[in-house]
Amino acid sequence: MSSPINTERVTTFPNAILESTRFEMARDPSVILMGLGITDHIGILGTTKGLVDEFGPDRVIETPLSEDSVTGVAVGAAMAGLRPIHIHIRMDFLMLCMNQLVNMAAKAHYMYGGTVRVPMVVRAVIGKSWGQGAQHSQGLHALFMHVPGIKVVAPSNAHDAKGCLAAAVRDNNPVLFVEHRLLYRTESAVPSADYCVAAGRARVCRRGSDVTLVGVSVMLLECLRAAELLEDAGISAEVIDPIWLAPLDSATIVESAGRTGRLVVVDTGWTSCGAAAEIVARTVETARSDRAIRVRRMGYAAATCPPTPVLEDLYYPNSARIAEAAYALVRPEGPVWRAAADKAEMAYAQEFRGPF
Amino acid sequence: MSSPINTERVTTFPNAILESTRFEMARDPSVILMGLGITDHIGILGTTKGLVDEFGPDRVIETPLSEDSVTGVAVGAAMAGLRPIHIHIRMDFLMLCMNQLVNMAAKAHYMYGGTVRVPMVVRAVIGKSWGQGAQHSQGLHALFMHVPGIKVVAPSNAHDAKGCLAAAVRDNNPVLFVEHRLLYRTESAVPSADYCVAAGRARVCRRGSDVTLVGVSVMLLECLRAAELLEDAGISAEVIDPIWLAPLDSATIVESAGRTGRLVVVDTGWTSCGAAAEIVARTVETARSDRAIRVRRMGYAAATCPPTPVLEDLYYPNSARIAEAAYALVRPEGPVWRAAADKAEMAYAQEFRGPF
Amino acid sequence: MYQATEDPAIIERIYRSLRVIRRVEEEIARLYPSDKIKSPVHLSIGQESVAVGVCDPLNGDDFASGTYRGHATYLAKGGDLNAMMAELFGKSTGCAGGKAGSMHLIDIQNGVLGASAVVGTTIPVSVGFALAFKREGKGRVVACFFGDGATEEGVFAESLNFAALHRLPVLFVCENNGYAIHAPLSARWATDRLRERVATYGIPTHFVPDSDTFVLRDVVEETLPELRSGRGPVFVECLTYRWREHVGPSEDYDGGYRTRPEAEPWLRCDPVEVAGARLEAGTRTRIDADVEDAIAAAIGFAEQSPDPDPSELLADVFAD
Amino acid sequence: MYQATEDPAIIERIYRSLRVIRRVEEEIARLYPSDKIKSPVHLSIGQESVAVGVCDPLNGDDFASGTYRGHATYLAKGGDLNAMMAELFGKSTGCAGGKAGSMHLIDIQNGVLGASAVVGTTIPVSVGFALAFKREGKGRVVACFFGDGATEEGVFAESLNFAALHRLPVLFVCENNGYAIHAPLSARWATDRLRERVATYGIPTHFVPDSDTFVLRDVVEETLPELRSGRGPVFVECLTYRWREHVGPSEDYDGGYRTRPEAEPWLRCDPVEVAGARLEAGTRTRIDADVEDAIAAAIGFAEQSPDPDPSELLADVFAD
Ligand SMILES: Cc1ncc(C[n+]2csc(CCOP(=O)(O)OP(=O)(O)O)c2C)c(N)n1
Ligand SMILES: Cc1ncc(C[n+]2csc(CCOP(=O)(O)OP(=O)(O)O)c2C)c(N)n1
Ligand SMILES: [Mg+2]
Ligand SMILES: [Mg+2]
Repeated sequence: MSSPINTERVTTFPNAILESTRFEMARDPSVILMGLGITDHIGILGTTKGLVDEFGPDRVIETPLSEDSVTGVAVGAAMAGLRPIHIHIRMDFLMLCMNQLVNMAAKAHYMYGGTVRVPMVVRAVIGKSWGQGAQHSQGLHALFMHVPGIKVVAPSNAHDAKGCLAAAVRDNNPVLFVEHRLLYRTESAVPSADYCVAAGRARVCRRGSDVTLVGVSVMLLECLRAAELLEDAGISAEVIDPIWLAPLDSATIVESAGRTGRLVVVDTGWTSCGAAAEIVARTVETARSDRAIRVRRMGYAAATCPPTPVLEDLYYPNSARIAEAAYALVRPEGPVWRAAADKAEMAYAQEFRGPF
Repeated sequence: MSSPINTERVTTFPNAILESTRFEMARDPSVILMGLGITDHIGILGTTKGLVDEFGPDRVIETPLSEDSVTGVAVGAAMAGLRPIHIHIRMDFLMLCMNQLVNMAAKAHYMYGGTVRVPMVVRAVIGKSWGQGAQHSQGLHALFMHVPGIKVVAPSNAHDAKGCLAAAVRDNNPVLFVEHRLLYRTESAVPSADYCVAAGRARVCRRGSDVTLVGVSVMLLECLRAAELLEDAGISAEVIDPIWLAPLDSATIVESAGRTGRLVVVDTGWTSCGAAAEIVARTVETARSDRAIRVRRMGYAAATCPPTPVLEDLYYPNSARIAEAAYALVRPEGPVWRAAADKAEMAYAQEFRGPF
Repeated sequence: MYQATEDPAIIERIYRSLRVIRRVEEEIARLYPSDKIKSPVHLSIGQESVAVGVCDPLNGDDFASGTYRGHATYLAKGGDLNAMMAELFGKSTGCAGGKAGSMHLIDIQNGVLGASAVVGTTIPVSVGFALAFKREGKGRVVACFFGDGATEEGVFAESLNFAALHRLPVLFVCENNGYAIHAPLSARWATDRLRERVATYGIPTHFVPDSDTFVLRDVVEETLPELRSGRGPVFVECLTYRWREHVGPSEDYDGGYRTRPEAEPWLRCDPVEVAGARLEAGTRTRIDADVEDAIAAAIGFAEQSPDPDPSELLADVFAD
Repeated sequence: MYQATEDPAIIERIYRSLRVIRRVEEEIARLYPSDKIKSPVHLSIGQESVAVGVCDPLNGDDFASGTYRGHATYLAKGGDLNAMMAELFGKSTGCAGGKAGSMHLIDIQNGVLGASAVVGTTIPVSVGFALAFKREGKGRVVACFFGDGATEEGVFAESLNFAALHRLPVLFVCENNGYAIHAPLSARWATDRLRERVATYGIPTHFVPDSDTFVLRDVVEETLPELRSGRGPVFVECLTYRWREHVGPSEDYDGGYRTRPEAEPWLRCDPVEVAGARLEAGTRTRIDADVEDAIAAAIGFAEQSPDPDPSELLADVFAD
């Protein structure tokens, strides 16, 4: 996927994160990093590589396996004026620090009457493929969208990863920064200069008139491909990247869905009480027309993630199934249509191999 | 509120829970209780009172302040054949044991290929009033509705409390049993015999034709009162108690909303990615009509709960505001209508006083 | 024993602080039935010496974290009395504009970093403040208060390890009153070897078995240079006793979980009386009068303050 | 030292167990590049003695919990080899029908209670099994395996307290290989006084500094009567060393976080060799051949087994 902004330089998703982190740390001495594995030779898949040498172990803090207390430490450090970035190699581990995130980070500014702020970033990677299974593959961002006081962002490309991370670090609130493991293989045009991708603004990535596809994180790529598949079938799909899930730019989505009359929301997470439920509910609540907007949510199957490839394959939405769902919304009476399998599989997923 | 089943005996919500617990413990020696304060003279507001004397400290286990490990202990004990009921005096504390609930309890049966089961009940009380504020008032059931493998039930009256608890204890899966503190003052007709209120079935509590009101837990009472207020304004409201949030009986709701064309879902929790979002999304996804169903979600204000009475009052939905929202859906062009304040306030809320 | 404890200025200061806390909480108990305070209150009556002994030797720009039983910590650290009373009354002039209630008192200006109603939550948060203070390099310290129950939460162990590993300036203060709500230690602790356990992290530990204000003050004062110098955290266990019920204004010796005879030894060495007895009668009378004036003024301030504006409901969900 | 370690039957059994684990994991490493195993694998090559030494004296109906690095625990406790291999291949005949992968091996029939990919998660779960066993009253015990990293999670401290408080039959086994992924103990532990800390819960502790299989076996055998009698949990710390990379089939001494010289002493006292050297050559050859046959059969079983049916995707989300 190419970035909407045309520049010469192309770089990868993890490089964009590394670059943004380095820039923010150099710019603002109050930015610190904390996490497990952030100082080793892998450096969170390259995103923290070399930073401990550059900024020292006082600012790049390798931590024990103590997610709950380290999150509390980040909250306290943030209240005291620092800007911690706390990194989790899997989003599943956030379940260990929900108390600090939900009961403290999200609430401190409000419950203390605005007398403190909690400017911290929680980076969390959603795992996928190679049988990572039940506890290393969850997209749990919806749990945080439920709680007022915490922002959630899920960039779908390197350009936005850089700009959203800068925005997150400079934000005076806790921000959950969601990274999908499969995006680490993607590249896009990324300006060398620093810039922010501001909170609360979605991007229309492709114009269309028959159906609106909203794709969260890596699912945006699948939606873009689905739009190509649909084009072959004579259906014009509009594709929207919400980028920020909280605050959510529902206006852009409502406008589009109101125009196309059909909305497919595809998440890299479960649908029940998920991001897709919120986007759908917000859309139909706001829409003013008397004509029903036909909607469809897609996400993980309503099950724990199975590692075996045959089931894992069925577990996730993909471009073919998205296209077919959109087709069915547009032509509910028509015969069932199948997307061309050979065109549906995407390079970033094919190339992915091995547990890391 | 009176129960749909007409019997002679009337009892309170906490008594119904106590009675059901005692019955299940007597019936099945594998049922055990765990929690903080379950053996003291208060006995979780009466719901565990006397049980330690009756069943002994080996089955009624007072625990340290260690929610995470005690939940893990419950999971392990359940896998090994016991049926633990783990009790939390505030739902907010569940944030300390999300790892065990989300990553283990909800997943064990599936990720272990069906070779183990986790029959456990987590009882959690939602606090309200008397300035309990930020961390003692959250309704966080939606976080669990998001995760496959865990059931969620939120009875709105003593009759269902008894029957749902029996169903939960006998269920071979983890069940989150949501109790609202304000319901502890309510009474209803409760048969002395044992019975189950089965998972996945909603109840239509009042028939109507203009608008469907769905109320979760204590909000069902507010919806019933709202229906009376609406009746005075010439609007006929149907009122549905979902009872079980997961599995959710969406068929009953979809049928009703399809018929009335208007749906107000009122939750005792936040709306973003909440139970209300799910109910709305499920309804519009399933509904087949071309005419839009007008929908409205209500729940906690999108903020942390403020303890000061003037703000707390605005924080929660109440019968007047529900009625006004429903009115606006039914008569969108008409002049704004205000519900009679004197009729709107409800006895159970007026009587409530003191933090416990 | 330190010279300081013979210093009349310090004795006066300590007595005043103890007396303020005691009388404020007695007034809260008195007012409670009026429903003017619509917030659960966890009184520390009987336990004041822990907060006062620890906070007295701290500097104004040092910090302390409290718990939901936090009136004593807040006041001992120098939190504003008017703002506290207004907060309990839910007024816009409260220390958090009515959004904290009794359980989340905060006064950043005076080094009160907040409190949590979820037991143990502020322990790592205090460590985080200490991390920031260590980087700042000015020698500021954080006193982190928590109950015996909080030590059962896993986050306590994690926080000890983190603070010791990074040699952070935290004074961990365990207010061991023997109960978590109504559950005694014996129902919750496998052994009472808490200090020994904490010491295995390389953390120096202290024990004040009666929480005598002056002894505790000396212990803390003695550790401060070490704390400020960056050698790492220190732990103090203070045995103390809660005179009133867990939450609410009353006594509960008839609850069945404890007896008045158990309380007697503690009631006899009332920390307010112990400190008061060290003052000349005139001084004490003068301080008492001052204290009453301050409390009356605070109640008046709270009563006359306006309620928050309804627009406050959605203000400060996010910081700008 | 116990008589048992001189018993040829035990030595044979132990060697066979060590050899199976070693060879199974070597085969996994060999097969890995073929992509037949689509699951992250955390090999315990070099660490086999901990699982084998602990599990050998256990009864069939005792239980053991493993971690994501759990092949050794699973096999040492008697988990079915065919079912394990099929699980790694993602087949319907796997111990969890392809829904566990390498990280969640389970075999309830043979006392393997499961494993978790979230560090520390199975510690309280094991304690829960022990609670059920105590109620059952048949003297069954649970061996709970975890790494050095897991001891940093708060749930470890909570679980020790709970198990000690209720005197539950858990044998806590810390496999201390000095690293959590690539982070050494020095980056994570304030001190190395772990056993001393555990002892403060009133839990007897043991230390096996080289994880010698036979010594460890004796230590465990000696504690079993105590564990079965209801006196409460026991803790063993076993120093050991991971020969391969944290996850995946290869070595990583060039990663920069550790050196081959650091590994040398461990490589020299290879537990498989140490046990093998105690056997007559003929016996060893026979066992080795048996082991190869069993592994070849297991791989054949896995390869020939069918994939799960697509309908399995939504099966077993809920138990009936
Ligand atoms: C995590 C958590 N669990 C349970 C509770 C309920 N609770 C409120 S206060 C309390 C007792 C805490 O005891 P301790 O830490 O000794 O403090 P004390 O009240 O004695 O001052 C409990 C269990 C809570 N607030 N938070
Ligand atoms: C709660 C949690 N935090 C972080 C991780 C990432 N992680 C996977 S294995 C591992 C190291 C654990 O070390 P240890 O317990 O010593 O076990 P070892 O791998 O050395 O056998 C870490 C940090 C995880 N899986 N779970
Ligand atoms: Mg206490
Ligand atoms: Mg290790």
